[in-house]
Amino acid sequence: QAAPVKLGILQPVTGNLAQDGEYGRIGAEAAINDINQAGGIKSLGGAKIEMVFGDARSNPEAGTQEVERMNGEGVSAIVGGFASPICLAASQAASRYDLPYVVDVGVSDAIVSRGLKNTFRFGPGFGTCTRVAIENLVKLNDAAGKPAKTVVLVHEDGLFGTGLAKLMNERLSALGFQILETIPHPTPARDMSNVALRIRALNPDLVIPSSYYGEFVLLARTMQQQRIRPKGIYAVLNGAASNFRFVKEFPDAASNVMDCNHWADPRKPKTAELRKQVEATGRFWLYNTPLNYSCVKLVADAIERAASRDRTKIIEALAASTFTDHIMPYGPTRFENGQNMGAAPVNTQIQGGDIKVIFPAEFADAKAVFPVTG
Amino acid sequence: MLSVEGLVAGYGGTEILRGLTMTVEPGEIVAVLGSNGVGKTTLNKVLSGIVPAGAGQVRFAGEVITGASPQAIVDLGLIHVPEGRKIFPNMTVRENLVLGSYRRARGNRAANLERVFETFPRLRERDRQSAGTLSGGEQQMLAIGRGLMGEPRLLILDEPSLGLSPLLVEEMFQLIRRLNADGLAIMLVEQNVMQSLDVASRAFILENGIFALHGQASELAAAPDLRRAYLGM
Amino acid sequence: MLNGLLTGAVYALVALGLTLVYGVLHIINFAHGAMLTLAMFAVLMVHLGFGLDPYLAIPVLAPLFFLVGYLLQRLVIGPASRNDDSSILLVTLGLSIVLENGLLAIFRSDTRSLTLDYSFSVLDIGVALLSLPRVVGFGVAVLVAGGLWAILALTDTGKAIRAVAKEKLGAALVGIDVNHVYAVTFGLGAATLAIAACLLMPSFYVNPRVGNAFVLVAFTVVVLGGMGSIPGALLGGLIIGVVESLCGLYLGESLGQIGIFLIFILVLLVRPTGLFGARA
Amino acid sequence: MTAGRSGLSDFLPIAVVALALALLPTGLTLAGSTGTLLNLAITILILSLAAQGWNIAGGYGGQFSFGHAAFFGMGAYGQAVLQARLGVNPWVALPLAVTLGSLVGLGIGYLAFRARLRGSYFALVTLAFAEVFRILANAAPFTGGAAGTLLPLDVRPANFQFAARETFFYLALVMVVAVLVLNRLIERSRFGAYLVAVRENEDAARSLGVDTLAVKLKAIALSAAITAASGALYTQKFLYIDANIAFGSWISVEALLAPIIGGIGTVFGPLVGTATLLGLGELAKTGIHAAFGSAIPGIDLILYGVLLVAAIAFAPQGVMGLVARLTRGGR
Amino acid sequence: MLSVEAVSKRFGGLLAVSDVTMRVAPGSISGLIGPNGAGKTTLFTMISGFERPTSGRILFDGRDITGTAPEVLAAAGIARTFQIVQPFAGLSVIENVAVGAYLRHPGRREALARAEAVADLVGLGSLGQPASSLTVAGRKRLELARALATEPRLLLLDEVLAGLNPSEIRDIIPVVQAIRASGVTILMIEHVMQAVMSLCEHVHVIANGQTIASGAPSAIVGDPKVVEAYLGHGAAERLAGRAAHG
Ligand SMILES: Nc1ncnc2c1ncn2[C@@H]1O[C@H](COP(=O)(O)OP(=O)(O)OP(=O)(O)O)[C@@H](O)[C@H]1O
Ligand SMILES: Nc1ncnc2c1ncn2[C@@H]1O[C@H](COP(=O)(O)OP(=O)(O)OP(=O)(O)O)[C@@H](O)[C@H]1O
Ligand SMILES: [Mg+2]
Ligand SMILES: [Mg+2]
Repeated sequence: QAAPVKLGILQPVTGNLAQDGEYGRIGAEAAINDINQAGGIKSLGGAKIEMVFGDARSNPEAGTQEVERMNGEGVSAIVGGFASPICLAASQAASRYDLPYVVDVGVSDAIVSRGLKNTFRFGPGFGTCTRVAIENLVKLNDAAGKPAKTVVLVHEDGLFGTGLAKLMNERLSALGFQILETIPHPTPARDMSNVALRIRALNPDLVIPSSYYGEFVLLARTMQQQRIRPKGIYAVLNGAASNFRFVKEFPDAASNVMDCNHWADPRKPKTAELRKQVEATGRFWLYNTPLNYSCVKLVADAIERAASRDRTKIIEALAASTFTDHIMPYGPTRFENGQNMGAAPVNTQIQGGDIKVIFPAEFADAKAVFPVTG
Repeated sequence: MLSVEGLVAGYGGTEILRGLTMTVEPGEIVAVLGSNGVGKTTLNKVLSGIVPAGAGQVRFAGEVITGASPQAIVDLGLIHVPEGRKIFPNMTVRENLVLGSYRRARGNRAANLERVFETFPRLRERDRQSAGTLSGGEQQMLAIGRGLMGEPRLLILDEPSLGLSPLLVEEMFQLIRRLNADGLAIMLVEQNVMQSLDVASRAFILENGIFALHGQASELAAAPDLRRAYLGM
Repeated sequence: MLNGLLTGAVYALVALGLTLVYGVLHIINFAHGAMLTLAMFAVLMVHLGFGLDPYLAIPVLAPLFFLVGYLLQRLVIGPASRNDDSSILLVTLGLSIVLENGLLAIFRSDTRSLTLDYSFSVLDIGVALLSLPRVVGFGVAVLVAGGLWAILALTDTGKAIRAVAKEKLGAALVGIDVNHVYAVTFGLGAATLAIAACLLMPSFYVNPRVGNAFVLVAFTVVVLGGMGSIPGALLGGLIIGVVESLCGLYLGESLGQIGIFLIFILVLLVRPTGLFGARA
Repeated sequence: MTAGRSGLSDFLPIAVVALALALLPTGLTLAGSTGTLLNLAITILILSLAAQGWNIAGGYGGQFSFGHAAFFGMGAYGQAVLQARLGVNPWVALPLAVTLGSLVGLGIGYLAFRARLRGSYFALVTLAFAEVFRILANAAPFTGGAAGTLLPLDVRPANFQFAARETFFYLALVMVVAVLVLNRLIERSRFGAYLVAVRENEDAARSLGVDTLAVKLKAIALSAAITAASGALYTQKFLYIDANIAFGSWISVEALLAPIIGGIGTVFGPLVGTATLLGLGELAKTGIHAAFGSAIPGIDLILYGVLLVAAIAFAPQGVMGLVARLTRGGR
Repeated sequence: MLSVEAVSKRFGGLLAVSDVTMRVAPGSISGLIGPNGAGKTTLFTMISGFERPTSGRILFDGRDITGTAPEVLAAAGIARTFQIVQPFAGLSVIENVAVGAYLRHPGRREALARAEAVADLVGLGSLGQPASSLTVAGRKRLELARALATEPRLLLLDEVLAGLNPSEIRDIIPVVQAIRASGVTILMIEHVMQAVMSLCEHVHVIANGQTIASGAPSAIVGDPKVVEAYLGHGAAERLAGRAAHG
């Protein structure tokens, strides 16, 4: 039996980002199990993958400290990070040891623009997400006969939301939408009713919120309460609109909310299987799980091809990767300066108590309901 | 009523009291005298349960109170009016007094309040003033008044005349006499040696952690050693 | 504006628990937020477990949390800190870490909320739609403030609390059990938090960190209203709610948070004792 | 601490500690440790600077601040923004960032002390300032807003980025030791005596001719400067800063806890406290890892919290107090 | 040296000091006496700059010092002690005194040496002991030592003898006299009449905030107004008797 290959899984499972971290970790664990059950890394004599887990505690120092520890334990690569600051710091710490680092989410585009050879991002970056979100919105609107003209942007005031809102503001105006107002809010927010009231006063056709889970739930519920019914809620990288807890607990408020976000490819059989597996343990289906599942698979594939535990070889293999056995709607991987060029978000909509992919057509499993009436 | 036997106490490593034995009988005034820092206050604190005794036994009203909590001791009616007043500065004069009957004599609160105000008319005038802004002497009155609110059976007064005007000192000693005449036993710690010996029936002189002298107050007042040591005569 | 008042009432409630422990005893309780979270989970549990309505849970949870607060102080905070202020700071911090992560370990990181028929009910008062749970919250906040005020000002226990805050030796000598009073104070604080949690849950969510969102505001409310002043905490909460709501309206929700702190700083610089404060 | 005995012997303990720490990297390598401990040590040194800064105003001067994040953040953002936006060399940026932090300290101090804020009023007003800065930094474009400021990776000594981590360690160590020495000098000076007097009783101090406002201002300016240096080093280490890291309450809490844990108002307290806090955290993490794996999130932190409470229960005067008690017993 | 001119102080509805005028001659020991709550301490807090008079002026060496900050006055040579003692509780005895000594001696060595000398003068032992463990009398001495260490020209003593027993008072009287002999003017509030009688050349009596008498101690103890408001007949007789003996 060959010695196991150690793989570092870095996620913030305590602190502010605990939820994302935990769901990421579930995905990574599932992937490792699958790989090991399928016979481990065959080119290394069936070596099993052994997880070395690190809690990034929702801050960069703890992230780097874990990278150091993982390096000390001799991991061959690290996957994860979730938040951009953690990814930035952790990948840089890993670069000292030429330790391959695969970012799962970390949308800041600075992550892949520093010229670090060890750092790869499997998911789409910020630029891609916003571009796609806008393109798809325009397509959606056009297809429905342009019912939406006026827009209110609501965003959390962190990295995600702020940057997004700024871009949206510029591009949507250029595309002929009228931005009535941009409303930032903090996370956690104690009260979203002011935002809801403002929306009611402005009465836009479209509300574009990008917030974390709790805040969006509050907003959606308050909007329902105050009987605010725009023609559409088009969320971008939203923490709730693609979260089954929201769908289950507040079916009315959630109904027909659209989101442009990371999401698993619904047509791949493995997706349904993994989802069933996760839901069987009483957890919900969030994008962090399939994304990390795929990242781990990606790394395993690179190790398989490198046929070595050597870090440089793994980095080379990653850079040359054309991996297809993942469950994201991306197509084969192709890394350019560490960024997976095939990565893109998709559009989902909550329909009939489920989250369906409505865009782009090649991955869709439902048709968009837009504009929402009644 | 109060009996102390072989009492040892101190702070941390240092022993301050090294085997004290004394009694206070019902209806009696006992003076405890001694120079600064010999441990008079420490003795009072041991009696009221604030400082633990190292060895020895304290009995009050037939019960052993060594190791009892301050509340339990107050419940028995042993009330200690501390040195330095220790009034509640953030509360009004009236509230301070009311708290004097926190555990004992709640039922007679109104009547006792009236009595205290009669004893110290100054406090009635300052009724709603916050106690922290009282003058030094007023604070002393308040401290004693608070002690009286609990209807003590034995009242320990630690330097009650400190900072009082001569007139008030006079009144204070008269008050002590009066309270005593009503049957209250008093243990009096004072620097005002002559006047203390004057009102007390017996006295104990604390020196180097033990009672170097004790006896009838009148005899002690005449003792030449004492006069030399404490009166500078 | 009206909404700000209603939100402010919730702040006031959270601050009421704090004004006892922090405002009166001057103990900075880092575990306040974690206790709120604990209470919110408790509301969730009694609802999911026994189908108990959050409002009806008040008579159950308030005494329970009184006990929890009492025992925490009596068995953990008191002995570990010997009632020394900076030690209390550390012990309550340790406690908050334990509570928060304990909740995380048990309930996991998910954000949960309750669905109730009246969560979405609104009162239409012509000019605005008011959320029913918040109106209820407002009413109860006023009641709780009244109750606490009565306890502090009128009862012996209340006076004992204030006495212990400034003069422990003097208090012990009139027969006040200092440790007991500390514990009662913590208990009262915890009970108010439980009530706050019951009022929050119908319209809010809970996760293991949710309490933190309220702590800072609660501290500002306490100081703004004047340390240890119950009417101050109520008024302070309402003011903060309104300020937040107005600033949110004009500066955006996120920059609007600045309003709270600027008002707070200004009030302190101009009137350091807070609106209702006595001499420090 | 008898009168008159002063001079070089006062600095002996500092020299010993400095030497021992200087040997640490070599020792770690010899002991076969990987980067984990060295990395931890660097973090400890950096954060201990923040704690040492706090200790001057809070420990010696009794001005408990809950908002040292304001100064940490000024240092951190100063260092980052000067480089990233204005192209200032980091070695030049460092003193500027420190000065910036110090000035902010002076400003906040002036407002707060003029209004005679004391105790928890002062604590909360500093906290409020830190929050205001955090919100502003999160919104203002020149700080990079919510995206924060990222410094380009460019490993050159001239650029304050080092290939070997030891270099950074020694650099941080030099600053820490310099502040230790400064602390000792303050303890031995009139300013130090006045500072402590202000902490103990302002009215009494004033009656003895102490200009309490001036003393407090000096203290807060110095305190803020040292904490800003911590922020600047932090930026250089992680090359990234955002509003929540720079002005978040975690650093205020850290800066305040470490001296309390270590021994408030003592020279070594902040350093010992930071080491204890971070060390305990790391210990809890590795211990839990070894015992239970990583199945349940947060149980290492539960253990950490319990250890923290236990530490206070058994070392009431802080670690330094414990050390003093033990050595006094031996003497 | 010090002259208080028609000074009044009002706290809310209470007129604590009302139109008091008094003078302290250079090099003298003067006494300020009066019933509890008369406003003596309040007068001190105004002279030393902690409170500003509601009306009136205070002159020191002919300069108007009304409302000047206490630290400035300390530097100018006015030191006070506090009736409710205010030790730096966390510091040792010698460190407490040194804070005062630093005012004229910026160097640590000199300040400590000076502090030791002063502590010795007022009879403070065990200098390394924490101030918090001092007894009441010890704290009074500490107050005195600290104020003295600032090397004042005018020393305001607020009941420093309270809590001392008669023989200790007798021991400390020469200390006060020595201080005066070294050129320090002293104004003292005191209820211990024996000390007032043997120390003071001049006594100022206030009651209810107002001056009721002023003059030599021997004259004061016979003043019926003073006896009535302050001394009481018992004390007055004893004092008169003592004066007759002495
Ligand atoms: N909390 C304490 N810790 C350590 N030592 C103390 C403490 N309190 C008092 N002492 C010491 O114990 C001794 C006795 O003090 P105590 O207060 O009992 O004296 P006393 O006889 O009441 O003096 P005084 O007449 O001045 O009030 C003193 O030497 C004092 O320094
Ligand atoms: N800050 C204040 N607010 C309200 N009243 C005050 C304040 N300070 C003092 N007083 C009142 O002013 C009066 C004079 O007080 P002061 O302390 O000057 O008396 P004193 O002559 O020093 O008395 P004692 O001999 O008892 O110390 C007292 O009645 C007191 O209650
Ligand atoms: Mg005593
Ligand atoms: Mg006075």
